[in-house]
Amino acid sequence: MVTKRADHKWGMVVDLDRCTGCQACVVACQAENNIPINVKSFYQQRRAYQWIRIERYWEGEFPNVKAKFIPILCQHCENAPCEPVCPVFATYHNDEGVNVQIYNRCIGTRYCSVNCPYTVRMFNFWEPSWPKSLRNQLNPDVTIRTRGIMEKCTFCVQRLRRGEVNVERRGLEPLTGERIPAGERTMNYRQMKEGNYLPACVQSCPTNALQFADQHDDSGPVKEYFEEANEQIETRHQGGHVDESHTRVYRLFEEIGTKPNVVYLKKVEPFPLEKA
Amino acid sequence: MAKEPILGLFETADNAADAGDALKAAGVPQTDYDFLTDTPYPEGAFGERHESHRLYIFPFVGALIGLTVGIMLTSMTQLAYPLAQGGKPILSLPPMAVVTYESTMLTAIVFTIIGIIFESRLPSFKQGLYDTRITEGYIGVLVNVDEGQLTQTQALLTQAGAIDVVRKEERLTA
Amino acid sequence: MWVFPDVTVMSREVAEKTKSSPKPFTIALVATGILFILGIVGFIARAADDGFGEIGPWGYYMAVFSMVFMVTGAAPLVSVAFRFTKSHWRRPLSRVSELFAIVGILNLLMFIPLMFLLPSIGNPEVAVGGELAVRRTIWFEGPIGAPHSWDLVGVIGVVVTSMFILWLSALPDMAECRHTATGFRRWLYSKLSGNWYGTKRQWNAQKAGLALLGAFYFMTLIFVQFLISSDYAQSLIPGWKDSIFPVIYTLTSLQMGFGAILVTLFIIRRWGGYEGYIGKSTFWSGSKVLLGITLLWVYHLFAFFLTFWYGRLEIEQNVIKYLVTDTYAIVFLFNLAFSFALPFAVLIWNPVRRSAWGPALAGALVIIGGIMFNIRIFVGAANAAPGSNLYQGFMEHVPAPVYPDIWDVLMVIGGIGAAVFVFLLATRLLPILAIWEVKEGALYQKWGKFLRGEYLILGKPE
Amino acid sequence: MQEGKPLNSKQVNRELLVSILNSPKWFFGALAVLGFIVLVAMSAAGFMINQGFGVTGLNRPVMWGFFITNFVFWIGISHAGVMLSAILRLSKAEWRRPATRAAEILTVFSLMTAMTMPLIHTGRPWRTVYWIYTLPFVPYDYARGIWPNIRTPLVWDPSAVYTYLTSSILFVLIALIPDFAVLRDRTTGISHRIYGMLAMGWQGNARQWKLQIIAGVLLSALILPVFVSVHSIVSWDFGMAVSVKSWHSTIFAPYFVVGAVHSGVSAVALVLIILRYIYGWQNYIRHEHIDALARLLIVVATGWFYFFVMEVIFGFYGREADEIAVRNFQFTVSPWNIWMMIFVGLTYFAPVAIWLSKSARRNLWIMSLACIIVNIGMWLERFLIIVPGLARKQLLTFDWYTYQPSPVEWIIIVGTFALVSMLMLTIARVVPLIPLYDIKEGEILRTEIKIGRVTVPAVFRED
Repeated sequence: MVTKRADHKWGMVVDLDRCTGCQACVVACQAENNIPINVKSFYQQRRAYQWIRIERYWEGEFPNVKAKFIPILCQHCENAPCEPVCPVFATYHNDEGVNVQIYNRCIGTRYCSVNCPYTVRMFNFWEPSWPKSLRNQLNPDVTIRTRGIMEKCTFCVQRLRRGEVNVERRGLEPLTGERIPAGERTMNYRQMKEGNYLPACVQSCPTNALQFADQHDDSGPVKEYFEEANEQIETRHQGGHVDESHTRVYRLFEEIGTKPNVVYLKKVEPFPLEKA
Repeated sequence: MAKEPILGLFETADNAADAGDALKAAGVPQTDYDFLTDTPYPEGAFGERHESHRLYIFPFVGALIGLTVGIMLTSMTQLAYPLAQGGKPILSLPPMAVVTYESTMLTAIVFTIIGIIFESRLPSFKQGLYDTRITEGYIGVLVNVDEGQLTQTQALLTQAGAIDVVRKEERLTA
Repeated sequence: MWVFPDVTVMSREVAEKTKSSPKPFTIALVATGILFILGIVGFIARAADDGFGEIGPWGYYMAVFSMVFMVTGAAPLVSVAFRFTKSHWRRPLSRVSELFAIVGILNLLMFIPLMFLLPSIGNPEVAVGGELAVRRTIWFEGPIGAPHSWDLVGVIGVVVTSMFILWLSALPDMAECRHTATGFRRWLYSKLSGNWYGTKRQWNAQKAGLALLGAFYFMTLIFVQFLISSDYAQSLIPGWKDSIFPVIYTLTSLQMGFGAILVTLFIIRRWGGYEGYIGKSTFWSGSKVLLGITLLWVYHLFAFFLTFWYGRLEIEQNVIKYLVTDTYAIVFLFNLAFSFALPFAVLIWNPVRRSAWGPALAGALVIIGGIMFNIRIFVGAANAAPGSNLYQGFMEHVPAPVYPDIWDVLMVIGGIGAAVFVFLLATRLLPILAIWEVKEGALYQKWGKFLRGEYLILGKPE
Repeated sequence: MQEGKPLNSKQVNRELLVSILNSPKWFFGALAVLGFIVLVAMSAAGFMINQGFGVTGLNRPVMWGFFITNFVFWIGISHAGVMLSAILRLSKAEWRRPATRAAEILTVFSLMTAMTMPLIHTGRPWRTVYWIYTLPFVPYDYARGIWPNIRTPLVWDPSAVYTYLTSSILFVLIALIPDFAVLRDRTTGISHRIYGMLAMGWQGNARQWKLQIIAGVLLSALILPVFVSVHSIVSWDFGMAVSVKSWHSTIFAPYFVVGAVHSGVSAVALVLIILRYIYGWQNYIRHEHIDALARLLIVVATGWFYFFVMEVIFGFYGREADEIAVRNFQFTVSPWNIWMMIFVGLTYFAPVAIWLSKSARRNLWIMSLACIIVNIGMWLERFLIIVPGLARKQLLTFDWYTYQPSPVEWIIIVGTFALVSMLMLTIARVVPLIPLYDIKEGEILRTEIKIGRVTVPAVFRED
């Protein structure tokens, strides 16, 4: 049984206009979540573990050609196609809007990965291994997955829990470490405001292309973006028409109806390619 | 007085049928003689008695049981484990329908098998008189008569064309 | 135990019955004739009200056309199919099933307005982003005149082929009756049966012709039903992509055709005085087939529903809401009850299947179910996306139901009445019992003794 | 319809029990060879489980490959049994008699083989106990209250397959009782005991026979719906996958079922031809039977082709970019387009062209060739449905990839074929693959009708 927690609904905003494709998020994720080192052969076999990956698309013809980057991570869909197909309940949707994976239950039918439109679910094809020098680098908060099970982005749930513990027990700001005044030390996790809890990728993004917060949390811009995205869906339901040119907000594969908890902001083209 | 089984073996179905007529004429009740064959002859081919059975009840009972069990199982497991998955309702009916259907069919079939075995009075290892030649195409006429009438029954069978008549004590000695 | 008819008596009697027209028959003829006229009235009124611009108001007309099309198309298929399998039980019903081909002419007339009603594939008025807005059809960009004229060609093909089958299979009977018949019938028979003297050669030619035409008809019918079901139903609901729908349509059509045949058989056997010639075995085997089709129907329907329900795509949710759960929920429930639940409950019992009324009852239920199916699908399709919405990506919100007005009611009952009317006339035109087939059957079936019991002896020619 | 000379019971017993009472010389040799192949395949599977799935050719977009293809294929083969024995029993077709039992037993074994595939294809087979115990009646682990997730097709699958397997095994055993009695009377010693047990003291009196006959019909009628449901549910494994556009098609259920019948019936025809050849059952498996099977197959194949065309047409009908991408991959990208052509040719055009000519239907060599190519084609069909759909999932072209099966997978696939043949060979040593009593019944019921100068073969019918 799932214990009822505070009504968080986590969400991430990816601003493609800021993304430079520097792969810092990928490395940070790798380090934070005990992901095995991706050697060359993994890439060649298309078996690299990347909970978040930077997809690179070329636009235009040589010579005037542009590289476009889009970071793809688990979209934590509300209607996640991967969830209901698991025979052993190894993945389900918790009440904080996060699509969680239970490593102990997973038997590796790989149906969830087959049914994931974003192909963000990784399968452990080999027993993970690290060089001796990296033994102490492993994160004690994160399980080391065995071979034969699925894994994927968790929105760094271990950091979430750590942050909760800090807020409610020690009364420390998770990042800055300042004391929280006694009056605001409540047990309802309300202190988990934008910024005092960040996934590794968001924390490491040099251009703030990634933003993360509770979707109800109005202390930051995230809420507005999500409201805009939901508005679009609403107008479509009413049979209205959404003018794509006036909004930057969109969700990946809207038409599949997966209702992701990650929204993307379109790239603004200051110097669009002239039609050659 | 106790009834004794006696088995006449016939080479052709016609003789066996004749024997049946003769037995009927001799006033042996139809419940007392039976035709052992290695082939399903069409019903009433020997003018034998009409066998009634209640086989058709079994699948219906089984289906009902399977239906209830299936519905209970599927609904209760879902409700006992209320994990939100892909925006589907906690109690999703269409998947229930699939699994319930399977359980219904399974029990229906299992009950039918039980019914068949039960209705054809199997297993019956303490069988009465039997002769392995029956599975060679000979047709056995198994008669239960009072000990007194054994001999004339035997005579009756032989003149109907039985190539051999088996009686219990012979079988025991053999 | 059913005794096989005396063939000489049979041919005389059947010829007599074909000529005579008893009182109840006349009454039925008049009644359905009145319905026919009412239907025409409804059609004219509808045309006067809304004209032929929009397809929306004509939903019920599409539905009634499709009903008649389903029955008249599928019925001849029954005799064709079981002539292939050489089943003896089909002999009494083959002519009944082929006579429905004549109703196909009415069907053809009903189709002509629909041809003009169907919106074109591309619409220059509603241009999205400068380019021609194109709706999804199985014709894609489409050959010249697609879809309208090609659909018409298909329907004509079906009707003509079935007429040929009817003629070929009625040939020996007409030849037999042409001397006894009088007046118009005599003229018709002698014209149509030409120089048929029943030589071995002619019989072989007829058998081969029936086989070939049958195979051809089978494929034509399946294909045309695929065209009709996708052009007039599926492609009118933007974004509805449902590959099983043509199959469901065909199955419903088979159901209705078979049901109509069983009902007709029951009527002519009970009140038409053909009791001696139509054995229970026809109903018994026929009911088994009907049960099989019914189960297949519900199976395909569930396959459609489950896939869409699980898919959770927005368009899929909308289509389910529109056709199944919300807008036309009542009609769908009736459809399910009459096409599956009730006939299944009737046919599952062996004694009922062995009777004559059981299969006929199931047949009647199935016909009602088919009517519901057509109303649900075609009225829904006609009103799903009015005007330029038809050229959108997909049906983004669920429309409200459209209830029939008086003209729609007139058209529906009129259309059904007209079909019955034409069929009744057809029964006066040709013997409703395939004399030569029943005679042939009498050659290959007889009762024989085996040891002490008496059993049916079935001979298979080959 | 019937050909061949009449036979009496003695002869039927002698000739049909030849496979049991005296085994030919080649028997154990063939068994050993097949067994060796199976052993190799098992060790390959062990190696794979030990090393992890890296040793296969699977990769991130293509997470399902040869194993699932093979699973669907064997499930398909298993549909022959009920198709033949049930439908032909219900329609009282005379020519079913020699075909039924071989078909049913093929059903049982191919089902068992098929079930091993999903098990070894899981990442942690030692944990699949949590999954495969999802029988309708045995949801696992009452104690900890951890239930199977009945929302997934992967749970419908086991429930359907178990139902089908259980009922077909029981079906076969019930139909075997009279033949066990025959064996009981022919054998001695321990085997006599065992057969006696299995025959349950069968005497062959009127009541037993009557129920035996009813059982055949009733069970057929009951198993038919199960047989349809099994492959539908297998198809829903794919049909429910909304993310893979070319899979998410409503027609999949009937399409798969008809395809299964197509491959299954051809497999049965092949098995019958082989049996006729190795055991010399010319009097029982006659040309007329193979001929009838072929004519049935023409109808089935055409039906299958109709569904195939529907599936493809509506694939393009949607005009959605991702679906078009999959279709392009299937129809234009080499080598897939070549495989596609081969598959359509082998599955429909070539065999139907063969079956249309009577002389070819009567030629056993051509027939067995046709049956083999049909099954190759059907195997390819499943492969071409599963892999391209995954290789071109959705529109993130950055993730598109292809699939190259590894030697391990090849070995295991070959092993499954060896396993099924081995099991069939073994069972032929234990039970008669042609129902004795059914043949005998056909013999006593056959008669003829005189019409003028010709005599038409005929049969006695009880109603």
